[in-house]
Amino acid sequence: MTNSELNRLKDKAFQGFGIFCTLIGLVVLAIFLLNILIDGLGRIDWNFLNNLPSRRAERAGIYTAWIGTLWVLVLSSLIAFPLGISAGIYLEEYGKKNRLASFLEVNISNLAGVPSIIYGLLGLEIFARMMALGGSLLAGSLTLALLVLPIIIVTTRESIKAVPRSIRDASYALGASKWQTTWYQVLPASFGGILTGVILALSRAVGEAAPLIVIGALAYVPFAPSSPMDEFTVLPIQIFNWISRPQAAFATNAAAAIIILLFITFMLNGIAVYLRNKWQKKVKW
Amino acid sequence: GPTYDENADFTLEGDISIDGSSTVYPITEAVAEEYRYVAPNVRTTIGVSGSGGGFKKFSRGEIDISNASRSIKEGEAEAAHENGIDYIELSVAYDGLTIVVNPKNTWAKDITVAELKMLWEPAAQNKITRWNQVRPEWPNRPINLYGAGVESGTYDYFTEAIVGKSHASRGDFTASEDDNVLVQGVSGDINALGFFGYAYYEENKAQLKAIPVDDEDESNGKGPILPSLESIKDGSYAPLSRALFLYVSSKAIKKPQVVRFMDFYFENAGPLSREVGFIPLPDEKYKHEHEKFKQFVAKHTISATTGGNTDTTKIAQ
Amino acid sequence: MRVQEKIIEGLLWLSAVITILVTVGIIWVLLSESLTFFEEVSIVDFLTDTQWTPLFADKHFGILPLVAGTMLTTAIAIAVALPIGLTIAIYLNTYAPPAFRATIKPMLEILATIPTVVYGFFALTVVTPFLQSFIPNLAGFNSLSAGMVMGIMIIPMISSLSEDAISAVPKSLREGAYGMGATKFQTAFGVLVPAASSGILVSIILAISRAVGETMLVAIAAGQQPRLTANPLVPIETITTYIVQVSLGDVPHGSLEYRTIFAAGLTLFVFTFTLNNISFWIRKKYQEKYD
Amino acid sequence: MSKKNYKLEAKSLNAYYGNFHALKDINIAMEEKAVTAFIGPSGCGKSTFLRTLNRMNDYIDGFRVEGEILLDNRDIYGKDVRVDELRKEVGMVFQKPNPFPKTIFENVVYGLRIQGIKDKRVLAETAETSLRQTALWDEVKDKLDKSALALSGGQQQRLCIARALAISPSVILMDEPTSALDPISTAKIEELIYELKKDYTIVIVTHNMQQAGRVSDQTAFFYMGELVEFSKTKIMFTSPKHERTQNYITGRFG
Amino acid sequence: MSKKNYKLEAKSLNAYYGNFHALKDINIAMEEKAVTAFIGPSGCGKSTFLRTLNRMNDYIDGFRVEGEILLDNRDIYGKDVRVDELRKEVGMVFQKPNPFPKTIFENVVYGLRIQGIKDKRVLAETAETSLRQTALWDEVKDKLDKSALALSGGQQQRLCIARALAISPSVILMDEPTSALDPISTAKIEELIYELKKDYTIVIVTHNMQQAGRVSDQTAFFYMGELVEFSKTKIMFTSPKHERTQNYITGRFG
Ligand SMILES: Nc1ncnc2c1ncn2[C@@H]1O[C@H](COP(=O)(O)OP(=O)(O)OP(=O)(O)O)[C@@H](O)[C@H]1O
Ligand SMILES: Nc1ncnc2c1ncn2[C@@H]1O[C@H](COP(=O)(O)OP(=O)(O)OP(=O)(O)O)[C@@H](O)[C@H]1O
Ligand SMILES: [Mg+2]
Ligand SMILES: [Mg+2]
Ligand SMILES: O=P([O-])([O-])[O-]
Repeated sequence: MTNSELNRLKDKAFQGFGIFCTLIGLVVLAIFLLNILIDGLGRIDWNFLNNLPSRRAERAGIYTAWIGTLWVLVLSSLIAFPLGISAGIYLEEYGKKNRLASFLEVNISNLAGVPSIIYGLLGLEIFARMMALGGSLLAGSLTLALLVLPIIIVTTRESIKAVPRSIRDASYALGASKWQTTWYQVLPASFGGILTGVILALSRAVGEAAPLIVIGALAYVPFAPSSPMDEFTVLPIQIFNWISRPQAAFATNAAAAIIILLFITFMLNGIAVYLRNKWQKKVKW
Repeated sequence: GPTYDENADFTLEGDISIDGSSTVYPITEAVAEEYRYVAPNVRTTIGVSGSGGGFKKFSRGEIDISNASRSIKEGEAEAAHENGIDYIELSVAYDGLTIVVNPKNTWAKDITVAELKMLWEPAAQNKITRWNQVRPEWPNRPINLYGAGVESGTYDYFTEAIVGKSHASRGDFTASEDDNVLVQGVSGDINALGFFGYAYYEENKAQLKAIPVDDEDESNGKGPILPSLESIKDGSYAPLSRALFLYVSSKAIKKPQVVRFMDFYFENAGPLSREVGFIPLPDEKYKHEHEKFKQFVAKHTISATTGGNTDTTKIAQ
Repeated sequence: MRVQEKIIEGLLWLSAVITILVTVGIIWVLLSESLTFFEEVSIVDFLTDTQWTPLFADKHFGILPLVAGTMLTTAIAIAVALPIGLTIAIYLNTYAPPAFRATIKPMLEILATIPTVVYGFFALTVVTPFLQSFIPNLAGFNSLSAGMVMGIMIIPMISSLSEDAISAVPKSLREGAYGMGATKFQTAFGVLVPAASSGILVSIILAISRAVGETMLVAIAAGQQPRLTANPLVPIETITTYIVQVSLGDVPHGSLEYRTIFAAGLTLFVFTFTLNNISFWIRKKYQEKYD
Repeated sequence: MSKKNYKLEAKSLNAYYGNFHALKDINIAMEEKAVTAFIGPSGCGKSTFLRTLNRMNDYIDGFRVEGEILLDNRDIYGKDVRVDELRKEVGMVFQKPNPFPKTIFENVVYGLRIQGIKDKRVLAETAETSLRQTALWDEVKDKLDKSALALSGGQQQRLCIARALAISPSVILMDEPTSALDPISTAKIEELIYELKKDYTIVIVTHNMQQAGRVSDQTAFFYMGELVEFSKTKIMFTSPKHERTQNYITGRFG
Repeated sequence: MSKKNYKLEAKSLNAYYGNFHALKDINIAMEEKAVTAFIGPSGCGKSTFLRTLNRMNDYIDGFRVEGEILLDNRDIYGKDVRVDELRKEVGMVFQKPNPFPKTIFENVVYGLRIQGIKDKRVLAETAETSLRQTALWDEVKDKLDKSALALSGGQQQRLCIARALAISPSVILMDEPTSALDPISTAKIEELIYELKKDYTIVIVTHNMQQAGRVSDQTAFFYMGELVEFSKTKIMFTSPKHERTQNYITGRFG
């Protein structure tokens, strides 16, 4: 009887602990966001978005950083999306279940787990040095493109897999070729899922600083890049730079820039979730 | 978009690339930032690779101007000449290497050069790890060291002045080219002791405590001396005061935006170096350095005339 | 028409095969630079020397201090994330109402989407000062606060993946235990967790791999001083931080310094590669078991 | 119904999954140390009813019961009843054998372990007794420390019964315990049920009319959530009162 | 077999899924503009055979055929045959209606579009003709630009037939086209099949004996991969040659 009571006690205790742990995660998240909001929200204004970097915290802005971020997003999308989606299509629709296919699968799962800084080293040696792109936007975008490639491939495969066999059958039966079937039926039907993956990939890319630092992106770039060969900085690097300045006013700037960065990240994730839900609701096979 | 000075020269275009000393960085950054209002279409980038890193790039011709907190070394100079680069050294401000501890540190009120040597020399590595090993009155608690990275002029200067041999020190300390990291380290660590340029101390006085240094040499001031405007200027803050330099290459001055930048530098270095926490040179010294630069420019324009294509020379004249 | 099909298939094939090139590229870059490095530095020194001072006059090339720093932050992160993450997984799976689980899981996953510089800022400006209020000896840069914040960051990796694994345990086992009079607690720890152990293990390994490769957080908050220590209160340096630190100085190509970051990178890669492969292998095996 | 003492009784029992009314006003009383069979077409509520007898449905979202279920005249849905205690009294065997992925020994003594019994001798003795009761002892005594998953389906099911017996319940609920088994294993289990009813009250859900006929003393026929007929098995199978029962038993529908 | 000209013929056809021998030495000849029904118990190979008739099984890993299938006396597994051309000749309708998640109009003209036909007039005309043929025109003519997924199951299936007709095949294969539909929709489709056989050769797989009886001219009975019997539907349903056929048709097994 005492044993049984003890068991029930343990059960209750663990339930309490479970709630506690779940809340810890959320509470820390809340404290964290609140802290940053309190620190940085007051600093955000039109000038902050529009000013060039400065030695004076009050005068410094994130103009070059967010333009750089935008450039990097666009360029790496242009590189990674076609590649990643094509590779996903190949693996799901074309790749026979042979040695190569299973090797590719292991390989992609491995790439997904390679730390981002290693991609930085790859970019440094191949893009920055061998291809002599230096610390340019193009070198950075290529590096980030490779970094997010596995994410795009995996989500593309998942969403293609979700397209029912019957749609492919119907298309083949009407005389469509494999590519026609893929292009006219499979891709449109899996578009939502692919887009979700692509946006998640973007939200990953937008927060990366380490690989860009390795390839040599600079902190003090007092002009907005205007071509892929220009030097650049991005929001996370600007934040890193401000964080490492000891003066409190720069910490305020960092908090403000973090709010902008988080806003972008959350917005991208929000769009992804929204698209996923919308697509799931709309397409019921 | 950003706003500009009313006299801004929009016709001036092109890049200026600067790299090198983190100590000099704040002045050059300030100058570059002000220069932006004057020449909005010139793109100035400033890296922070340390004086050594800067010279490496400078002698390969990768950058126009090198910030330096020490003079160029023989090897570096040779490398530059091999690459056909002539250069000029220009002083821009004075600095006093400052020894700092955490403000909560109540025991370290001064320190001698001998103690610093004992603490920083290579033999100290993994041996001198507690405060009371440096001076027995100090508490028995760990000592965490923060100092300039090995590519930096500060490191060279410090090891030379304290240890007695350039580039020789213990290796178990937080070494960063970025002095901000050091400031942050010391300001957050009660057991810390660090050194870096005076400007970084000035900027972050609230989070740091400078300790006076005694070189036990009565000839240049008695007892422990704190770095300050006066003690650095009058040389009593020995052996840790020094001059800061810019190196400009002969190739760079072919670019009008660089020449204009240097002119602007000397016109404004006094107030700006004060603003960011350095000790300005006397006015006549700035004039002198500016003159030196002008002669350097003239020399290279003339040598281009005699040795080069006549057509372009005529236009230049 | 047929030719076009072939060309398209070829292009798609090429895109897929590029992923192999990426891997080959990574391995080649790391190896070729490291090989030159090991011509100058003996591999025995690299693996056994207890000092890492490649930039100083008295050069030592022992990777151990960097590895120790990496292990220390990882261990702290896992020590935080494992109990919390696993508890959350079990709680959400066996105790929480389904509607609650459905909202909480994605909310927790937000933690994993926040850029890591942001966590670095948090560790440095909030957690460290907070911890210093009762650990006066805590240095401004330290592995304790970096590790703890990293632990928070990887909670969702463990909680989500483990919850998936626990959900995949056949319902009949759960009912078997309940039918014997087991409490939820006993069912969870006596039956579900052991049965889902491979999935949980995978989640832990992936979390470790993530922690080992994490860069900005530790670069900001854990310090830049390579030292062979298990003391979480002092500044240390991880492999990733070293690479960032050297990169910030903009290293000249071809120097020994330049090569050290590749040797460090190779070490890091070997770790994460091994971990990822173990988890891939467990996952494959585990799938077969339930099929 | 007479004022006799029954082991298990349901009184005006209604059960719902959300809005779906799964059991409609069930009244039934089962005798001690007898085998009661539940039969009826798929989806008629047999399992639902069986699982309310040890409150296994408690964990299903939206499930609720009205009315009473009396075990030894005590309402098992009463406020002071503890589910874990109840389950020790009312054991359960499922359709698919569900041994835990542990050793054979650990499976048998699982119920004791969770009660906190640690005495090795007690555990070993109980394990042997239970395994002997299920005629499994001779087959497994040399591999008690091997995984239970390595046993055949029939052996696994007998192990699950042994596991249920080890905590000495007085009632054993079985939900189609042989439907996943081959005929030989089925025969063994049926034999076992016959043995067990000397000491236990057994309730068994089955789709197999022959099985119901062979093992049970009384049979309850459910249809669409209602208890259509409940009587001695012999009577039900020879002269059912309702036409539906007749049709179902002779295989004309379901 | 006489030297008559058949639309579709299989000669010594064997088919395998890996090692599994799914079709065993099938010999059959189907007449033009007639409806042939395939019947037989689940898993006997009806669908497999139907799908070899337009090589839909080509994409299944490990599937292979031996023997010949002649369409208008030409082996469709011949080297010079192009699958896409073949499929334009031999249309197919599936068990579950599978419209594309596009508009009704785009569904009907899909076959034309992939042939590269862009002329709006041609597309519109073909769409109308096909939809009229399947008696769908009046029901959908006002919502051609609405999603096909919004149609009822029966309408969707007729849309799928219209889609197949739009590329003017000469043969239409139907794999249990009504099994997912309600009786009224089923009746409409059967009616449609009756209409279509004026112009098309139709092969239909069905589990519904009544349907086979109603719509087909000839019936083939398969059993475990073999073609047991093939004859005029009337004859098969009144005096089957084999006992198995008899048993199957009267519902005694399968
Ligand atoms: N978890 C649930 N949620 C909602 N409805 C349920 C649930 N479980 C069972 N039902 C419904 O309750 C009714 C009775 O189900 P039950 O499982 O008791 O039938 P059964 O007689 O045991 O059938 P079978 O012979 O197939 O096991 C069925 O209509 C079923 O769909
Ligand atoms: N893709 C496949 N791989 C392996 N075997 C298959 C595959 N498709 C079908 N089979 C096997 O081939 C045999 C014939 O299958 P088929 O689908 O042709 O039967 P069917 O007569 O159409 O049955 P049903 O009436 O259920 O549709 C079956 O035993 C089936 O298991
Ligand atoms: Mg310096
Ligand atoms: Mg420096
Ligand atoms: O000024 P330094 O960065 O060279 O020390």
